[in-house]
This record gives sequence, C-alpha cells and structure tokens, in this order.
Amino acid sequence: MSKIVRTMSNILIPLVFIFGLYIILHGHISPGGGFQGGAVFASGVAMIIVAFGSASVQKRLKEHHLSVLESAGALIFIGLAFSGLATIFFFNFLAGSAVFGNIPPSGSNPGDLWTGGVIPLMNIGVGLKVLGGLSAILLVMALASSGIEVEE
Amino acid sequence: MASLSTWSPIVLVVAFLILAAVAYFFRSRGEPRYKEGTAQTQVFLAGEEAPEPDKRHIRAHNMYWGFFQALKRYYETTMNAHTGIINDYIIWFTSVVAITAVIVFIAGMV
Amino acid sequence: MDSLVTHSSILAIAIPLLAAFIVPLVSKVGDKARNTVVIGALALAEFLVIILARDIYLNGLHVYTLGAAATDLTIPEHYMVPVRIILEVDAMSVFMGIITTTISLAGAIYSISFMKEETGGDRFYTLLLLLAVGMLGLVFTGDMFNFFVFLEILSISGAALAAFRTRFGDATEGGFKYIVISAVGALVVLFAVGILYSQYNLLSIAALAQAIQYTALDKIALALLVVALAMKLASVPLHMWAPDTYSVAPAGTTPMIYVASQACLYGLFRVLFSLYGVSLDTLTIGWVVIILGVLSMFVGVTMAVHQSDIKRLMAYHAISQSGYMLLGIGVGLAVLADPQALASYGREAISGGIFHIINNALYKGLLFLTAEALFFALGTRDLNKMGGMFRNMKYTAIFFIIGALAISGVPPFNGFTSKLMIYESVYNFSPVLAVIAMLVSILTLASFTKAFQSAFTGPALPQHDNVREVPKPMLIGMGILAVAIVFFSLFPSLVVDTIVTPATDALIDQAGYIGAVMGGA
Amino acid sequence: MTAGLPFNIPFLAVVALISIGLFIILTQRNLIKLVMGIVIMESGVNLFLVSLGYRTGGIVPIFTHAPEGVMVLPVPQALTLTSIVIGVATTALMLSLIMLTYRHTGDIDAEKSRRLKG
Amino acid sequence: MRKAAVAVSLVVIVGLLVAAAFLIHPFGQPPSQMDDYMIENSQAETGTNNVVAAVLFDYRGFDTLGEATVLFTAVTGVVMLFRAVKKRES
Repeated sequence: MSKIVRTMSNILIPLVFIFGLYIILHGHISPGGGFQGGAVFASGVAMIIVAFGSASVQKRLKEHHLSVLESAGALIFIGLAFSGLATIFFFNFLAGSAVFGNIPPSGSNPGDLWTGGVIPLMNIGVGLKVLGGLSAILLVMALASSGIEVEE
Repeated sequence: MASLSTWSPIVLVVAFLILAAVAYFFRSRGEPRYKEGTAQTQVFLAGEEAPEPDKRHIRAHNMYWGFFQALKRYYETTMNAHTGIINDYIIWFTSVVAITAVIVFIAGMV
Repeated sequence: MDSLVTHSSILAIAIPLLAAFIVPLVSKVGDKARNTVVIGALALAEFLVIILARDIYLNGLHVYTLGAAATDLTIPEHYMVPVRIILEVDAMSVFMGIITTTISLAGAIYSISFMKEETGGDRFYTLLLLLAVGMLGLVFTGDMFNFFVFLEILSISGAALAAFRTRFGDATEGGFKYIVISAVGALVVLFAVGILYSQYNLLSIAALAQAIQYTALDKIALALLVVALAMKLASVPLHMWAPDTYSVAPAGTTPMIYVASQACLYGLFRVLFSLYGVSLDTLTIGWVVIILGVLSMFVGVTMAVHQSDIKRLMAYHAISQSGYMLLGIGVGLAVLADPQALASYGREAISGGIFHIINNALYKGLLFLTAEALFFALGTRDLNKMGGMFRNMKYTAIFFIIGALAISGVPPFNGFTSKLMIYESVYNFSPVLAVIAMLVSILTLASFTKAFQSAFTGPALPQHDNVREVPKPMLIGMGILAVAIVFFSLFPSLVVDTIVTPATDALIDQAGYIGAVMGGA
Repeated sequence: MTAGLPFNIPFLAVVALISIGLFIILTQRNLIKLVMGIVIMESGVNLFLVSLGYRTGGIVPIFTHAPEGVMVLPVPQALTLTSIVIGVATTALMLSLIMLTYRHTGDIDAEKSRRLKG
Repeated sequence: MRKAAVAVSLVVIVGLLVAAAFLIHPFGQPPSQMDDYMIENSQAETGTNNVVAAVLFDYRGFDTLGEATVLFTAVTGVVMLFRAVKKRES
C-alpha cells in the first residue's frame, strides 16, 4: 500500500488497539464487552495486514501465536464457568465477594469498575479469544489469498 | 411391546447353528483330494481359456441392468433432479417450505 | 457421587469442550498425549452419560438451570417464567446422548491410524470433539436459542471435517455444500425462534410449550422449523447435500456427521412433540412427516441401488433409513390426539422409530467405517475398481457382512427387530405404507448384495495384490460397533425395555416435560 | 416514534432483506454472490431479532448514568450479538471453502465447479 | 421448471413473511415478562450495570460459551483448511 496509508495506519493503530482494550475492560458498565472489543482490536490487525501486506506481517506475527492466545482466552472463559461448579456451572461465584464484588446501587448510578463478579473476567477471556480468533482468520485468509502456505 | 414378545432371535441363532452343523457334516463327506496350485483351483469355462482377472468379475455398474432398464423413466427423472448445484438444493428447500406452509394453513381452515 | 450425578448433564457437554480447547496446546507435546486427551474426554463423556441415563431411568428427568443458585431453581423465586438457560434431559435426550458418545468414541479410535498419514491432526481432533459437543448440547438443551447455537457448532465443525482432505477437490465442494445448507437452515431456525420469542417473550422449550396457542404466527414458525430441520436430517427432497458430504468426509467422522443429522431428527421430534405437542394439528403434521419419510425411504433406496461409489451408496442408504424413523414416528404423531389408536399401535410405531435410530446409528456407522477402510486400503471409492478383497481384508469383510445384514433387516439382526415393530404398527395405520417399507427393505438387501459382490468377491485386480488388512485402531473402532450390533440383535427385548420404552414415554409425555420446568403450574 | 404508523415498518424492512437474500441465493450461480445472499439474509434475521426488543421511547439497558425512562429489552440484543458472531464464523468458513474450490477447479460458478452429482 | 419453482416459492414465502410482519406485535410494544425480570434484578443479582452484559455472561452465559465455541470452531476450521498438505504417496 502507499506511503500515505502506511503513515496513517501507524498513527491510527495504537488508538484502535487502546479503544479495543477499553471496550473489553469496561464491558460490564458501559456499552461493549469482550466480543465488541475483540472485534475492534482485530480490525486494527486487519488494518496492519492491509497496509503492510500479509507477507511482512507474517514475519512478526505467526498464526500459532494467535491460536495460543485464542485457546488461552477460551480456557479462561470455560475455566470461570467451571469455577462456579461448586454451586452450578456458570454460577456467578464472585458477585458479592471481595473480587469484583461490589453491588452497584439500584437504578441509575455513575458506575463502578469493581463490580460484576465474574463478568469482567469473562469479558477479558472472551476479548482475548475474539481478538486472537478473528486476527487468525484474517491472517490465514490473507496469506492463503497471496499464495503463502501456513506451516503446521 | 406386543411384537417383541413373539420374536426371539435366540431361536433363529439356534436354528442357524444346527443348519451349520448339518452343512458341515455334508461338507466333510465330500472329496478329500483337493490340492492347491493344481488345475483343480483353475477357473473352468467350458474348456475355453479363462479371461483376465479384471474381466472375469461382474462390475458394479453392470449389475441389475434389467431393473434399471425397466425403471428407465423413473431413473431419468430422478437423476435429472439430482443436479448437484447448490442453488437447486435451496430451491427444493424453499419449495418444500412453501408447500408445507400452505398445507398447514389450509388444514387449519378446514 | 451424588453431586457427580447432579452435574453429569453439564459435565458431559463441558468436558469434551474443555478437551477441545486444550487439544491445540497438548498436541505441541506429542501425538500420543493428544490421542489420550481426546479419547479420555470422550470416554469420560460416555461414562457421564451412562450414569445420567441410569439416574433418569430410576428417578425421572433431569433439569439443570445454568447459573442459578440451585439446579432445580428453574424459575426465579416470586416469578412466573424461567429466565435462565435450562438443560432438560429426559429419557429421549439421554438415549440420543448414548448414541452420540458411542459413535464419537468409535470414530475417534478409528481415526488414530488414519491421522498418521495426514497433516493437521490436532485441528482434526479439535473439530471432532467440537462435533461431539455440538451433538450432545443439541440433544441436552431445553432452550430454543441454545438449540440454534449448538446446531451451528455442529454444522460448522461438520463442514470443516467434511472438507478435511483438502487435496481432493470434491472434499471442499462437499464441505461447502454442507455449510451453505446448514447456514440457510440455521438462519431459518433462528427466524422461527424469533417469531416464537416475539409472541411469548420466552425461550425455554417447556415454558413456550405451556404458553403456545397455535396462532397463525406459530404455524409459520412450525413450517419453517419442520422444513429446516428436515433439511438438516437429509429427508427427501431436501437430501441432496447428504451424499455429497458423506462421500467425501474422512475416516471416522462420516458416522459422526451422520449421527449429527440424527440429532437434528431428534430436534424435529422435540419441536413436534414437546414444543407444539397436542396443540398442533397432529394429523396434518403427522402426514407431512409420513410423506417425507416415505419419499426418503423410496427415493433413497432406489438411488442407492444405482450408485457405483461405495460411500455415495451408503449415504443414500442413510437417507433411506431415516425414512423409516420418520415413518414410524410420523404415524405416532398422526394418532397422538387419539388415545385409543395411540395405545393400540401409535406407541409401538414411535418405539420402532426410536429403536431404529440407535440400530441404524450402529450399523450405518459400521458400514461407513468399512467403506472408509476400503478407501484407506485401495485408494478408491469406485466399486467398479474393486474386487476380491475378502482374501486380503477378512475382518473388514466380516464387519461389512454384519452391517449389511443388519441394515437389510435380515433376521436375527437388530435391523429386523425395529423394522418388524414399524411394519406391524404401520400396517394398522395404513397397509400401503407397510408394504412400501418392506419393498424398501428388499431393495436395501439388493444394493448391499451388489456392493458386497463388487468389493469382496471375485478375483482381485492386479493392482490390488499387495493390499493388506487395515491397522488395529481401525479394526477396534469397527469392532466396538459390531459387538454392539450383535448384542442388540441377541437381546432386543432387553434393549427395548431398558432404553427405548422410557424414551417413547418421555417423548409422548409433554405434560411431564413442561412440569419439570414450570413446576406443574 | 412509530406508534402512529399503520404498518410495522421495521418488520417490513426485515421481510425485504430476507426476500432479497433468498432471491440471490436462489438465482445467482456465482458462489461469492451466494455467500453475499446468505449474509444479506442473515442481516435481515438480525434486524428482526433486534427490532423485537424495541420499546417506544426506550433507553439503552445500561444503568450507568441512565436517564429516566423505560429500557428496551436486553435479551434480543444479546441474541443478536451471538447471531452476528456466529454469522462471521460461518461466512469465514464459507469463503475459505470457496477459495479452496477455486484452487482446485479454477472456477467459482456453482455449475462449472461441481464434481459431485447424481 | 426451475424458474417456476423459484417464482412460486418466493411468492409464497414473501407472502408468509409479510403476513407475519402484520400479525406480529406492534413495533415498540413487545411482551416483556422475561426481560423485565432481567432489567429489574440484574444489578442486585450480578452486580452489573450493563444489563446486556449480565444477560450475555450470566443469565444466558451458556449461549455465549456456545458462541465462543462457534468462533473457535471456525478459526480451527479455516486454519485447518489452509494447512500445508503432505501428500500421501499414491
């Protein structure tokens, strides 16, 4: 891609990534969450691939890194679901406890990050998973369309 | 279940075993002079030379020729319907949805 | 032990899922570790399903409210409708669960030696586990939207598995057809779920079943659900994807993709019996199901006789056998509102259909595996290029004979038992249908005679002189199913009394299904 | 907002999207266009789900600095989110399979790239 | 034949959908027994201000697990499809 595109994406990419992380981390008190934030993050990766070409991206960012990230996110998510098993699968065992356990006042309120029980943690897990997964799909398909084989 | 009280596979298995014993008995009365690698194991075709192995076997597409010939029109129709084009699969789907919906609504009105 | 039984329904889904997430990491250690994890997870799932089944037969159906404070807290206190996702496992669900886990286990074992010749084994096993998860979730869930989600898991993993052998052009084509069909079908299911949600603001099947009134919108949703699920289970005339997909799917997964379509058959019955139940016009819908079944039986088997590709032949038989189940259960549905006819032959028709599901999963699975063994050994699926394999592949041939006799309904095999139940009860309903069913059975035998004659008898072709019997894991995979078939053949009344009759009762008993969630209110 | 309108305009938009999608799926032989048809149909279904949850004058179902007013239904939004992610996954797999089919046959026409038939 | 089937089935299905659009509840006034519970109790039960997040990860968390699994499946499938294939000698 042209120099203009590369310069602009250099400026924009950190912003996109930070915005994606913000959406993931604030998912339980403002619009957004793991899926949305992960998708925003992956759109940053898409911008890198478009601007710099898949071949040069592949030198830094391998597909299996992203796969490990994705598996890790999935394991965090299902691990949190399993942790509730003392009561019930998917039980929100952290709500009301010391970790992320504040209960917000009923009705409209300014919002507190330290609320939500397992929900913020699940948001992080899902966010990792989605950003890893969507980036992996984008990278693999970009590589395949330019004729580069993914090593296994 | 009513039908299963009258049906027992064990009887059939016992009958099969008895018949197998009888068959084995007849077989053991047979000619004992069989030898491998002699002319006894060659294919005998009215004195003619036997054809090559790949020509000796009735291949799958030759089987039931008469059956397919008798049902030729049916098979032509069905084979034409199986086009293998993905759009046609969805056309069948939408058609069946339409027919089913019409049936359901008409049955509701009557 | 008690808590294990309590949680067994969710663990049977979650443990293979956890294993699927771990497999990509474990396979970096080595192939042995990966195979151990996969087979261990599936065996554990099978064990959990069996203890769950035992408890259900003793104590009635299980509900599991995900995320609530207690498993049976289906409705929040001081409220009237369920808000959480509920797993509702009755005898019918657990019946399908047993089939699913058994076939998945056999398929996974069978695939071990196949994977030595291919790359991408860790992805393959991940997808295989996910397919098992999709099927288990589909049969255990009691929530319409959750049903859709698991339908998608099953479809996507099935399509990816079908296209696994990417070096063949037809594999990608078969996978593509499967995913397109599934995507359209699942969208239609989702739309129907949306219609139901819009009217009652509910998603739980039991709560919807209590509220449903069979309005015009419900009728639209019914037509969409029935036909979409009929397409997923490959009923004629919506079957055309099935031969394309089954014939290209790799070893071990073909039976699983087939059982996935049987899980969609279960979904159809769940929608008809538990969701709509007697509120719908059972005679009309019963006849729709019967017509789909008769078409599937007849067109499936006549197309099968014509095939010369062994896996396509078996795929068409799979379609034709699904027709028997649709016929049996359709007859039961048609008389559901008539207690007298239901007692005299309707229940037996349903039992026959349900028994046929498990028989068919076993022998059809075995036959798919033998076809795949032939392909593995000979490198071709074309029956015209086979012959004389009885000498080289004795065990495979014996397994093939067992499967072929069972599917053709030759006594004393299990296929005969379930077909006998269907014939007898359907004859009371409509003699013509029973005659068609018998004719189809004869044609089935004819086409398997053709397949056996072409593949196993006669002189071997010169290029196949060095063909050896397939490796041990493949034989073990086939052996598990063959032993199960023999067991089912010898003790049919035991099987029917233990697992089929409770499943029939559970399917008919809509009030019990609703009451378990809504508390008899 | 639309309380005075005689028609359910958003639902008619849903019908239009689904019909356009179906029409494309039924008539277009190009596999990429087929996938586009499926995606359009999917957007129709998603729009249907999300418009089920709208309440006249409703606000976002988030309590942080929430203004006064009735909230729209949260469940359809969650369902739509799920459905969108599932749609992305399906589309990615379908497009990958088309790419592979093109590699093998050199064509993305449903009829010309077909090998399995009968 | 094909064109007729397309035309007829499309007409019937679009007719059904239009009928559904008129039969469905008026836009903006849905029934809401299940959703009202979530709006009222999500703060107390899950401690979350964002009701949609509470639905996604608590009330219907299993759906989200399934959804994450679908994405995982698709990624696995795509990566598997584009793997380097070692050809079996034929």
